Amino acid sequence: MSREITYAQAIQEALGQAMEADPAVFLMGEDIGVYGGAFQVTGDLVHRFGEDRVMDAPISELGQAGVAVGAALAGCKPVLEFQFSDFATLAMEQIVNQAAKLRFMLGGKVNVPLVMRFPAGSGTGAAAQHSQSLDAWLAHVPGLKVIQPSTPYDMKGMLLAAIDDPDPVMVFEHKLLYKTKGEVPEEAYRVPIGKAHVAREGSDVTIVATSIMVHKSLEAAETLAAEGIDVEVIDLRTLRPMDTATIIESVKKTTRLACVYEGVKTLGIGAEISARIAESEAFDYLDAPILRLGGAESPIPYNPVLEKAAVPQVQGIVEGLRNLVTGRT
Amino acid sequence: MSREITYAQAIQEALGQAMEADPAVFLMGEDIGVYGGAFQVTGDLVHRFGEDRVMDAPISELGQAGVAVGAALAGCKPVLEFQFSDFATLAMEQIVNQAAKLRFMLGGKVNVPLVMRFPAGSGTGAAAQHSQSLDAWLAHVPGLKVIQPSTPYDMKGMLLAAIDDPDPVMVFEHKLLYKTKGEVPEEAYRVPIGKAHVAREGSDVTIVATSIMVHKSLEAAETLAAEGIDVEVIDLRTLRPMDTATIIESVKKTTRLACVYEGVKTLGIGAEISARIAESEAFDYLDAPILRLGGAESPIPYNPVLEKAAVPQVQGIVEGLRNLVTGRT
Amino acid sequence: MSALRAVKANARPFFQRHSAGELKEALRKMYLIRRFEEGAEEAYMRGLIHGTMHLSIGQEASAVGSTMALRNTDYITSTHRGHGHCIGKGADPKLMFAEFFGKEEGYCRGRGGSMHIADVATGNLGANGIVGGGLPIAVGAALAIKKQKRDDVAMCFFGDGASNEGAFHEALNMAAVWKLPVIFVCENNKYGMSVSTERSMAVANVADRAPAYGMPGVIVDGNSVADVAEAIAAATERARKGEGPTLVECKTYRTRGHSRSDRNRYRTKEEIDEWKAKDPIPLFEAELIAHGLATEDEVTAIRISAETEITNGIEYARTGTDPDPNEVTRDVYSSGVNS
Amino acid sequence: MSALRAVKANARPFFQRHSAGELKEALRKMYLIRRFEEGAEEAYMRGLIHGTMHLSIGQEASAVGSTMALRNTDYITSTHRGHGHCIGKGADPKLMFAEFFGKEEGYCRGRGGSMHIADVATGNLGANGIVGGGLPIAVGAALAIKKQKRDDVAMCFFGDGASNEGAFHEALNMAAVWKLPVIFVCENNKYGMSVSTERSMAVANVADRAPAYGMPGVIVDGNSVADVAEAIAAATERARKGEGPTLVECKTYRTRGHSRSDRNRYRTKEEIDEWKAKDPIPLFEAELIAHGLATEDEVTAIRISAETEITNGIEYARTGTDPDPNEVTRDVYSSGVNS
Ligand SMILES: Cc1ncc(C[n+]2csc(CCOP(=O)(O)OP(=O)(O)O)c2C)c(N)n1
Ligand SMILES: Cc1ncc(C[n+]2csc(CCOP(=O)(O)OP(=O)(O)O)c2C)c(N)n1
Ligand SMILES: [Mg+2]
Ligand SMILES: [Mg+2]
Repeated sequence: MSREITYAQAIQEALGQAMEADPAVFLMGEDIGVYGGAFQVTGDLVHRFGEDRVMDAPISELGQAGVAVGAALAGCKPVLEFQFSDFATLAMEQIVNQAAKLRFMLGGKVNVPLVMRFPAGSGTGAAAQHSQSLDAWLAHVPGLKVIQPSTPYDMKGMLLAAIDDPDPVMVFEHKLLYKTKGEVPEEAYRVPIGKAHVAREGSDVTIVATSIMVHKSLEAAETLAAEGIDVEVIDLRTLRPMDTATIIESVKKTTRLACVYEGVKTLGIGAEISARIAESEAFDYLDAPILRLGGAESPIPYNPVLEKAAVPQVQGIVEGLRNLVTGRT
Repeated sequence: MSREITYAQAIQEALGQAMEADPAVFLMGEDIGVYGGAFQVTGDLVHRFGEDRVMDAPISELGQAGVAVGAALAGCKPVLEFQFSDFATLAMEQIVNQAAKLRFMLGGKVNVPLVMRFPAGSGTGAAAQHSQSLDAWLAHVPGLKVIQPSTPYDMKGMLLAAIDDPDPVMVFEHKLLYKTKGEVPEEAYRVPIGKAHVAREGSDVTIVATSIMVHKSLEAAETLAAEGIDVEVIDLRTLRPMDTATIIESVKKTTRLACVYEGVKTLGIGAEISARIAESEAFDYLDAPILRLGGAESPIPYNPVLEKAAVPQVQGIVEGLRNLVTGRT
Repeated sequence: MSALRAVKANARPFFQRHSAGELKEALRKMYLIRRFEEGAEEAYMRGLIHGTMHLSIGQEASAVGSTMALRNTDYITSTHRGHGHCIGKGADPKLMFAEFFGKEEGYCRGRGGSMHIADVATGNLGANGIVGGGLPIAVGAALAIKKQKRDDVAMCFFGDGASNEGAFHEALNMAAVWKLPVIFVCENNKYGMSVSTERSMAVANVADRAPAYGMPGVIVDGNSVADVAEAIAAATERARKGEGPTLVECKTYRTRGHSRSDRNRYRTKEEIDEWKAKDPIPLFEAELIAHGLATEDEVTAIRISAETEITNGIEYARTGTDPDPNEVTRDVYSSGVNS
Repeated sequence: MSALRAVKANARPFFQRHSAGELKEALRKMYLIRRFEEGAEEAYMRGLIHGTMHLSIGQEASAVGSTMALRNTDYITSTHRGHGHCIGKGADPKLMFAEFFGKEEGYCRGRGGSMHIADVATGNLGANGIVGGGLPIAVGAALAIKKQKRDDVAMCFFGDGASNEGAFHEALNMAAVWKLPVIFVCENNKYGMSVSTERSMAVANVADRAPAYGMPGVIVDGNSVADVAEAIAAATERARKGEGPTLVECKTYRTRGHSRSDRNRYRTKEEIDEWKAKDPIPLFEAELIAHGLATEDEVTAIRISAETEITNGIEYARTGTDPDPNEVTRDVYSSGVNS
C-alpha cells in the first residue's frame, strides 16, 4: 500500500467505489458533473457513471437537501455535495428538521441513509461567506452523525462507512486539505465512524484536534518535542458521536488537555471536548486548566494576513501548549 | 412598581413603547397582525399601530429575514418574529451570512440594527419540529448578540435594549414562560445586554442556568436549601457576549459549577460555560467536576411523559446538584 | 345492475370509471376523516390528547379525491393538516388515534403525534410540521422512482400558504427540469393561518405559478370529489407515462379554525357559513344517490360503520401502551449509538 | 450642436433623452469596468491579489445601462459578479482596487474583498457571496424606502442561476404583494457556473417567471446599453410612482470563465466567439459615433482616460496601508464588545 493520492482523490475514489458497488448510490450537487466540482472532487465521475448518477442540480440548496431526504426514504443512497459549507445555511431546515429527526419522529420506522459533504474552512481568500466552519452546528443535532477526516486514508475509509451507514452522515472537508497527499489502499475499506485516532503518542499533554488542525498540531508537537515537551495528538475524526473514552484515557495519562479547532472558539467543538473532560472522571487528573485554541470571534476576513490571524496557526499552538505545560500564561 | 404582567405582555409592552418612541421601528412576522401572533404576543398592536407597522408577511422565513436585513441597512429598525424558532432554520443564510457578517465584511461601514424573536423550547406537546432550542447555534456566530431573558422584568428591559442596539440581536423566548407573571414597571427602561444576573446567592455550588431553567433551578435550590446545600443561581440572560466574569467570581466562591439548560446537552450553551470556567483562573478553585444538565440527545418527543423526560426537570436538578456537592455519582 | 348502468351513462367520466364499490369506499373514507377529526377534537377538549392539531374538516373531498388514484407503492408527502391524506392513502384510524394518545401502538410509537403521522407501508412518507417541508421530499421520492424505473408517482400535498415558501419554488423547478412523476396538490383553503391569499400572493391562484416551471396548472372545485379525482387521474397518468409533474389546485375551505388556538378574527361568520353549505360530504352523497350508485340506506350504513370504527379506534388507543420514559433516545439512530 | 440634434432626431429615445455628456460618461464607465477587471485579473495572475474573483467582461452594457437611471439615494444590491454594478453606481475604482489588495483604504478596509465590495455612500449595499442573497435584502431596502415615503428605488441584480433559489421566489412575491419600488435586474448569461439555463429551468426565460408574481417581465438585449436603459427607465418610473416592481431580464454573456478556476468544459469556443463578436463596448461606441454623439477621437480619449485611471488606481492600491493583524475582531460589533 505505497500508493499516495490526494485527499480530493480519496473522496473521488470512495464515491466511485460506492457507486460501483451499489446502484442505489448517486451524487447530486452544483457543478459536480462536467465541471468536476468547484474543488474538482467529483472530477471525471460523470463520464464514468453518467449524468443520472452524477447529477448537476439547479442552485437550490434547500431543495437539493429535501430531494436527498426524499430519495433516501424511497430507497436511494444520495450523496449531496454542498459547493461550500456556508451555503448549507440555506438547507438547515431539511438537514435538521427532516433528515436528522425523521427516524425518531416516525418511531424508528424509517431510515434516512444519506451523506452530505461540506467543503469548509478558511485559507483560500474567499472571505466571510465562503470560509466558515459550521461543524459544531451539526454536531449539536441528535440524529446526525458528523465526521471530519483529516487524512486521505481516513477520508476514503470513513466516507465509505458513511455511505454504508443507515443514518444521515455529515462530512466536513477542509478545502486546504484537498491537495494534501497520503497513502491510500486501492481497494474499498472502511474506517469506523465514532472512533478517534491517536495520531501521535505523548506523555506531557493531550491535544484533541480536528481536520486541518491535526496537521498543525502535529507540526507544533515536533517543535515542542525539541523543547522536551511530549505531546499526544488525538485526531477526533468523528464529532458526533464523540469518542470521549479515548480522550479521557489520554488525559488521565498526560493530565493536561488542549483543544485545537478552526471553528469559532465560542461553542466550537472544543467547548464540548472541554466540557466532557471537565465533567468526567478525568477531571481529577487535570493538572492545568483546559486550553482551547479556536477560531477568532469574528467572521473570516479577506486580507490574507488577517485571514491567517483568525484561525489557530502552528506558532500559536506551540506557544499555547508551552504555556499550558510550564504553567505560564 | 407593584404591577404584575406576564412575560408575553412584557414583550408586547416593550414593542409598543419602542414603536411609539421611534417611527423607524416596525414589526414583521407571520400572523402577528389581526391574529395577534401564534402565542398572542403582538396581540392588539396592529390596532394601535396599523398594518404598516405590524406587518403580516407571507410564509417566507428566509425572505422575511432578508427583508429585515435590507430594511435595517436602509434606516429602519425591524423586529422580526419567527412563529417558532424551529422555522428559523429556513432563514439561517440571512441571519448568519448577512445580518451577522455585513458590518464586519464592509469594514465597519454599516450597522444592521435588527431584532429577531424566537419562541423556543418544549413542553407544549408540539413535537420535534416545534420544540427545539437552537440558541447555541446563534451564540456560536460572531456578529450576533443573543439574549434569553427569563423574567417579564428582564424581558421588557432587554428587549428595549435590543431594539436600541445598533447590532443584530437575537431574542430567545421560552414558550412556557409567556404566561408567567412578574413585576414590571410601566415606563420604558433598559436592562443591559451582556450582564448576567445573580438570581439567588449561595455559597456551596453555582448553577448557571438559562431561560426556563432559571426557574427550575431556583425551585431546586429551595429543596436543596432544606437539605443544607446553599445554591447560587446565576441567570445568564445573555448568551453572546457572555458575562464570564460573573460566573468566574461565583465559582471562586462556591468551588462547584453546574450548568442547566434546555438545549441538547452536547454543544449546548452549557458546553461553553463549562469550557470557559475550565480554561479560566477559576479552574484552580474547582472542587468537583463541572456538571452539565442539558436536553437529551434526541429530538423532542410528542408523548408528554417522554417530552418531560427529554429536558431537565426540578427533580433531576436536585439530584444532580446533591451528588455534585456530596461527591457521589 | 342494468338500472345502475343506465344511470351511469349520463354521469361524468369519474362516476363511470369507478365501480360503485370504489365510490362508496371513497364516501366511507370521507366519513372516517370527518369523524376521526371530530373524535380527536373532542378527546383534545377533554384533555385526553395534548399538543395541538390542525383539522381539515371541509377539505375531505380533496384528500379522498386525490388519493383515489394511488397505489400502495405510490408515495404521498403530507402537511400539518394531514389526517385526511393519511386516511385517504389507507392508514388505519385506530393506529392514528394510538399515535394521538402517545402510545407505543401508534404509527410513530407515540413520538410523532398529529404533525408527524406517517404510514410507510401505505406509501405515506409523513405529515410535516414545517410548512413546505414535504415539497422537496416528494420530489426526491419521485427521483428515486425514476431511478428505479418504476411507474409509481409521488403526490405532494401543500397549502396556499406553503406556495410562498422558497421550498415550493425549488421543488417545482427541479421536478419540472427532471420531468419527475410528481403531482403537486395544492389545497387552497384561502388562508395560510390568518393571512388570506389576497394578502400573501399577487396572483389569484396558486396554479398561476405553474407556468413559471413549464408545468400544467389545473384548478378544480376542491369540494367535489369528482372534480378533484378527474384532474388527479389525468395528472397521475401523465406522471406514470414519464411526462412530468402537474400542479392541481383544489379550491376548498377549512371550516374549523387553523388550530386549537384560532379565534377566527381574520374571517367572517358569513364566509364560514357559505362554505359550510358546500360541505363536500353531503354533496358527494347526493351525487352517488342521484347517479344510482348508492341508496339512502347504504349511505346511512356507511356513516354508521365509520362512526363505529372511530369509536372503537379511540377505545383501542386509550388502552394502548405508554412508552417507557427511560427510552427517550431510542430510535434516534438505527444502531442505538448516541452522542 | 445643431448637426448633433439632427442626428438625434432619428435615434431611439434613449439617445435623445440623455445628453452627449451622459452617454459618453456611460461609455467611460464601460471602459472603466472592462479595464478594472482586466487589471484585477492581471494582478491576480501576478500573485498580487489572492482569493477568487468573478469577471463580468462582456456584461458591461447591463451594468451601466441599468445604473444610469439611478440616483445616489437609490439602492442596489449586487452579486458575486458585481464589479460592473459597483462602478456603474459610482464607486471609485482605486478604492475598489485597494479592497482587492486587502488595504485599509479599500471600501471594506480589506475585510471584504471582491465578493463583498459595497459603497454605501453611492447606495451600493454590497456584492454578495451568496447566490440570491441580495434579493430579499433589496426588497427590505425598498420597504424602508416606502416606509420613509421617499421616491427612491432599490435595484436588485441577480443571475439566471439565482432565479432557481427559493430566495428569488420569496423576494419577488413580497415585493409584488407590497407593491415595493424594486427593479429586479436578471443578468442572464446562460449559465449558473457550468449549468446552462436549459438544464436548470423548465422555461426559456427568467422573465417567464414574473407572471407568477403578477409582475411585468421584460426581456432585453443585455449587450445593448440602449435596450437595457430604456427598459430600466420604464421600470424605474413605475417604481418611483408606487406602481410596484418589475423584472427586467438582460440576455448577455460572460466571455471569461465563471471564476479563476473555470476550464470552460461546459461550453464551446464557438459560443464564446459568437458572443465576443457582440461585445457591448464597440457596439455602444459605434452607436454613439453613428448618432453623432461622439467622435472617434473622443472615444479614444475616453478609453485612454479610463486606462490611466485604472493604472493609477492599481498603483494607489499597491501602496495602501495593511491592516494590523491584531485587529481581527475589530468591527464585528459597533461597540467593540465581543463574545
Ligand atoms: C416553515 C413554517 N412556517 C410557519 C409555520 C406555522 N404555520 C403552520 S401552518 C401555517 C399556515 C399554512 O398555511 P397553508 O400552507 O395554506 O396550509 P393550511 O394551514 O391552510 O392548510 C403556518 C404559518 C410552520 N409550521 N412552518
Ligand atoms: C447559495 C449559493 N450557492 C452556490 C454558490 C456558488 N456559486 C457562486 S456563483 C454561482 C453561479 C451563479 O449563477 P448566476 O446566478 O447565473 O450568476 P453568474 O455567475 O452567471 O453571474 C454558484 C453556483 C454560491 N455562491 N451561493
Ligand atoms: Mg391554506
Ligand atoms: Mg448566470
